[in-house]
Amino acid sequence: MSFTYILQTLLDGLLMGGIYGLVAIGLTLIFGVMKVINFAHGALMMLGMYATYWAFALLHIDPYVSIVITIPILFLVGVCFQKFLINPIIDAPEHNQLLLTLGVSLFLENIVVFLWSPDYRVVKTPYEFVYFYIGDVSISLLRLLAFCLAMLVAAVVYLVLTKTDLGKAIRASSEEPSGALLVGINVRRIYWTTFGIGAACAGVSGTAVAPFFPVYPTVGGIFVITAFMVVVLGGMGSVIGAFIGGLIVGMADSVGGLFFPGAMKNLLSFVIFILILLFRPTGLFGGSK
Amino acid sequence: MANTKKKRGNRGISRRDFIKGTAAVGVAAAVGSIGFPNVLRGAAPPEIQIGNILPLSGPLAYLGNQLKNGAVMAVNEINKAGGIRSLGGAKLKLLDADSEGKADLSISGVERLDRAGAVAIMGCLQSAVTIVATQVAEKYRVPFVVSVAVADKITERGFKYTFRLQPRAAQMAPQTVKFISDIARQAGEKVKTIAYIHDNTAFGGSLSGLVVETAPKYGMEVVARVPYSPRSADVTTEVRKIKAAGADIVMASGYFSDGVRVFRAMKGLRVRPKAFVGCGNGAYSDQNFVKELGDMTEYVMDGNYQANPNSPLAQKMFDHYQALYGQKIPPSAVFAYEPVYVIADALERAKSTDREVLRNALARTNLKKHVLPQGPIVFDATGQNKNAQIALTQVLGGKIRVVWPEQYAEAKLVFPMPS
Amino acid sequence: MREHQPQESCLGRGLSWQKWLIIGLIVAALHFLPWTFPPQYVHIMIMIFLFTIMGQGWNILGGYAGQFSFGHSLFFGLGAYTSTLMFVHWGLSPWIGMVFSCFIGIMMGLFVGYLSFRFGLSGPFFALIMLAFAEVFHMISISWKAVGAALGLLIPLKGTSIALMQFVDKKPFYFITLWMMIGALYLVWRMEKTRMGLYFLAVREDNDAAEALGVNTLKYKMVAMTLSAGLTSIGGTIYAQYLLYIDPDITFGVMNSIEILIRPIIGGPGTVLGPLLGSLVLTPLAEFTRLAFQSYGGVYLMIYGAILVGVIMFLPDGIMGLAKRVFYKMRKEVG
Amino acid sequence: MESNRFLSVLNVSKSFRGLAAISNVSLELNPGEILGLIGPNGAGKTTLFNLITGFLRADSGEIEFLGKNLVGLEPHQICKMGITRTFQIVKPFSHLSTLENVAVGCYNRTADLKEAEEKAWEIVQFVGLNKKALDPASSLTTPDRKRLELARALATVPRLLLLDEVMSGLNPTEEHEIIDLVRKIREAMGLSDRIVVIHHGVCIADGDPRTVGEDNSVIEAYLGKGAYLAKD
Repeated sequence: MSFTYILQTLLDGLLMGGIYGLVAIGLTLIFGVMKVINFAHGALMMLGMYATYWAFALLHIDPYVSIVITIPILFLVGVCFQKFLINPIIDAPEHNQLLLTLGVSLFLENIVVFLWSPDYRVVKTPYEFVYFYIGDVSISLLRLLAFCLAMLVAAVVYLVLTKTDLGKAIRASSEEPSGALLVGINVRRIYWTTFGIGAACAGVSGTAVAPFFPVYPTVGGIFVITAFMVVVLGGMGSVIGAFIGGLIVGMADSVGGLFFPGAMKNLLSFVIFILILLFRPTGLFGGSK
Repeated sequence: MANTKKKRGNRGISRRDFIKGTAAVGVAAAVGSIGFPNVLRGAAPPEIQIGNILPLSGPLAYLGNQLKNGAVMAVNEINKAGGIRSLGGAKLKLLDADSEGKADLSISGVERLDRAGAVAIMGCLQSAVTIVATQVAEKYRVPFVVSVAVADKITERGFKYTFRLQPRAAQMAPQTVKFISDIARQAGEKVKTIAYIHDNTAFGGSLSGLVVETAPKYGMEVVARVPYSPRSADVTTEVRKIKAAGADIVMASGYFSDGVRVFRAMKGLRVRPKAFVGCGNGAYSDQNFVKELGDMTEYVMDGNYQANPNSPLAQKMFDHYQALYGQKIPPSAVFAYEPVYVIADALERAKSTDREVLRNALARTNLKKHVLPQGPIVFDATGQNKNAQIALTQVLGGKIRVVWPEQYAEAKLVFPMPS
Repeated sequence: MREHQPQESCLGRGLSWQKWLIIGLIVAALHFLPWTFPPQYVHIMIMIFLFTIMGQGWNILGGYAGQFSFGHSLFFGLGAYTSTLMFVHWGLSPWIGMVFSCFIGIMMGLFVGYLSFRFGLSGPFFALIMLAFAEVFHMISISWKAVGAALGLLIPLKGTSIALMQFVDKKPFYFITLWMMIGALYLVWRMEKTRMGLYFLAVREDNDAAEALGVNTLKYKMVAMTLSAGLTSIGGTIYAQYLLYIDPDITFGVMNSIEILIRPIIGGPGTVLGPLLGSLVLTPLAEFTRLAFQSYGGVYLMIYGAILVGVIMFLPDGIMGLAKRVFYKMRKEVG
Repeated sequence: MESNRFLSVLNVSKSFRGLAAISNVSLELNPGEILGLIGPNGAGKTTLFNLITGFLRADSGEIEFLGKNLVGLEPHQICKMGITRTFQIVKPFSHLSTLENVAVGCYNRTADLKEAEEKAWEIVQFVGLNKKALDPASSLTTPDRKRLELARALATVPRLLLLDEVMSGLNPTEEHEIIDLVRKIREAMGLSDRIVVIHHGVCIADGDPRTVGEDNSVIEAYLGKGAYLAKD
């Protein structure tokens, strides 16, 4: 096993990890503010992929440009999801919320099967096979773009959370909902806004992978469990944690692939996940509550 | 020019899909209330019913529906041509059962079809589901003609009522290896090493195992055997192992979605063997693979169950499917199409809809007119199509063509792949 | 002094002889059913009974003790694999295999349970760690040759034999599952009346308050885990014998965990009859919607999802919760 | 031979993330007395309760009950030894009936269903919840929940009862009802009173039990904050 090979493996993992991080940011945001584990996150991501696909197939829009369509659509979906489904049961036990999102996920996946058939669809870009080489180490342009998109979204979400009034209100509602209510923050509005932002993040991650990943109704399932691991790893509610957690899981999967074949390659990240749950359930970047 | 034309065609279909699908909501809402099962009624059917268990929903619904299309087409053709003559022109009727790809659901599926009076059942695409379904069919003594399911186990259990047309894993994998050595010899190329990337399901696992076993007989060696999980998001690491192996031939097995992903990764990482050869690859024999990925799929080969392009019957089938569904018939649909004819042939000879008589007729099948690239369809004692043979296809000029064995070839193969 | 105390015990909830009679009649009627029902309905009944057994297993831990497991397929899979491997390799009777399955399931449950509860995992964190363990076993079973890897394991059919738990006919399975289900229901019903049963509920409702009142919450969670894992593992063994085939997806798959937990949730978590009611509603519903809408791919699962959402939103305590509310209201109006 | 020292807390400290919640608190409690522990919000009363009952582990110091060290024991073990607490924010088992709530406490001393049920009825009667005995706890009003909290604690047959802010969230009339109930408990147990004031995690006063014990308004004041009731 040469040095280049290991370097390449780490780089592959890093790039994929960016995507995991992006999926997880939305998830962690929703969890952080509403304490809801959103099982439908993968389905939202899938909707993002379909939005990109249809924009590409019908309107001939470049997949990366299509985020201008994906973001508002998914934001709206997220807002409706929160307002009509999550909000009425916001005080219910956590597992009921988890099951609700599971139901929504089943519903969304299968309405897509019904509407657009279960066919696999592929978004094809002219720059699909552009690769950069640094020595023997190669980098796919698509993955690099996806990674950059992930970084960009992470940065934007982070800045919104830390620098804007909205962000401050979100963080206040996350840490002390009743306190936030007292200082005049419309917590309900914050809830649906946050859910909208979370869903939009899922949508963007769908857009980011669509150019190199087939689009089909149950595609979200591939990402959603990984996203849970990332969220726990990074600390529930921590945006930076989610992004770095994503990179860690991406690299763990990649390195795991060197040692274990097939499905076993995820074993490494699962072991990390279990250990984190046990010894540091607040995650690597969450406060020790 | 040609290129832009192709693209427009592609997009046109997409738009049609979109509108068709979206409009279907309204229709379904209307039809849904009426569409309740009349399967449960009617003890003495005016038609001869044939059950068809397939994953019509769930992750493999895409393939399940292809198979359904093939079977439906065959039934319609037979009915149009006058039905089963020895039974007074009785018409065939297909009864669907959705397995969702789950083995336990196939149990109730077989039972329902048995109850509904199906004379025979076809199915089920996935080996696991088929293994369970044939078991239940055996119990109820319903003849079961396996359309697609590769696992050897299916016909190795001494079942009396299970028949299979499709070449099983133990036929498919060695034949593919043999064909590789044949074409290499013909081209005067030295092929010594194989790298095999496959999904870790029953499907890829058994095929790759057999290739590892048979390769040495033809002077070849599998230098890398890399399984991947169809559920994992990233297969780059696995593909790198294949690249690192630097083998003469890269073989691949898998379903469509992961097949596409793996192939894209291989192209991206510039894996450059003398040939990409699939073995029962869900992607490489699917015209959508070529349509979606375009030029890069040129010269990709696949050892797979196929129709025989030189058979006049197959030509008719091609045209018919093209007219109905706007594309070339995928091989999986061929193997849902032909069983209907095999059952019809047995019914003609049995002159009865009694399952026992039909079973015996099926066991004595010797069908010479068919669409497959093989000799007559004859079942051995286990119920396996004795002469089942795969064909090697290659993407040539954007079309998937049968190129080997020579007597079935419709185009001249290109080997090794020009770089 | 205790003028408000009714005659009947309020904690014990003993049944009047009339109720016993009704139950007896229903059970007796169930014994005639397989002769009058066509086999595919008998199959549905077997599935109802089987999933009631496993749902009851989940219910003890998730419904009563309030530890929401999202990975009960772990026990199901261990149960199915243990007895099957023993049968395939050593020809051991599945009845004995079932005992081993139960044992292995319990050991695994105690292991995961001790890790999680000792480290104070609860709520979504416990749900996720169960999911993670089930996934790890899914991975192992899919990759490990000795347990059949992705090909799964086929149980050779050797004809009707009670000792081998193999029957050409469905009726024996009907009775096995029926009586096991009755056993599971009885077990939980009895449990509900004991200190242990009340302690489970106390742990579910408020862990700290229970501790403060002298409940060894760790111990009782472990006890709940033991019962739960054991019952679900037994379900796995029967399922394997019934299907005569297992593979990683139908045993350790995520969807299987969902199938196990969804029934008690819909029927009413933390109630004796919840899992049965949930199964009675969901299993036939799934069968018939699949049948009715099979030409429209996806519709059936869409309905499944919508029902799940509806129940969570409008019947948060399941069907039994609704029944209890109605009953409580009626009692208020009468009394 | 019982030790004179019923409960003794010696130099106990506890800090969270470097912030001292309790530092070097010592107090002693004699059999048969009511000890009022008062201090402003955030003074560390609840933390002290949590330390005594085992919900938190002290960083340093010792806690002894009847000569046995409590540090390191689990809350349920401490309850078994005879120390029961109530919670400032009441924690009823919402889905269980009032009677079942109380029965959980009764089971601390018996595993027998009949015995527990009888005892539970007795206590429900004692705190005046008998009319609501079969209603789910979630349907109780705030003062009734406080009663229930007390009833459950009593059901464990404690030798030392720690009441954490039993009257927070109540209006004056409701407060009086609870005070009456606490008095009833005191009469039934035959107790006398003493006050300890705690501020910023430090003991600042240890009052004379007799003089304050006569004064109803003082009882009112400190019961409003937190109180020990102890019986030998």
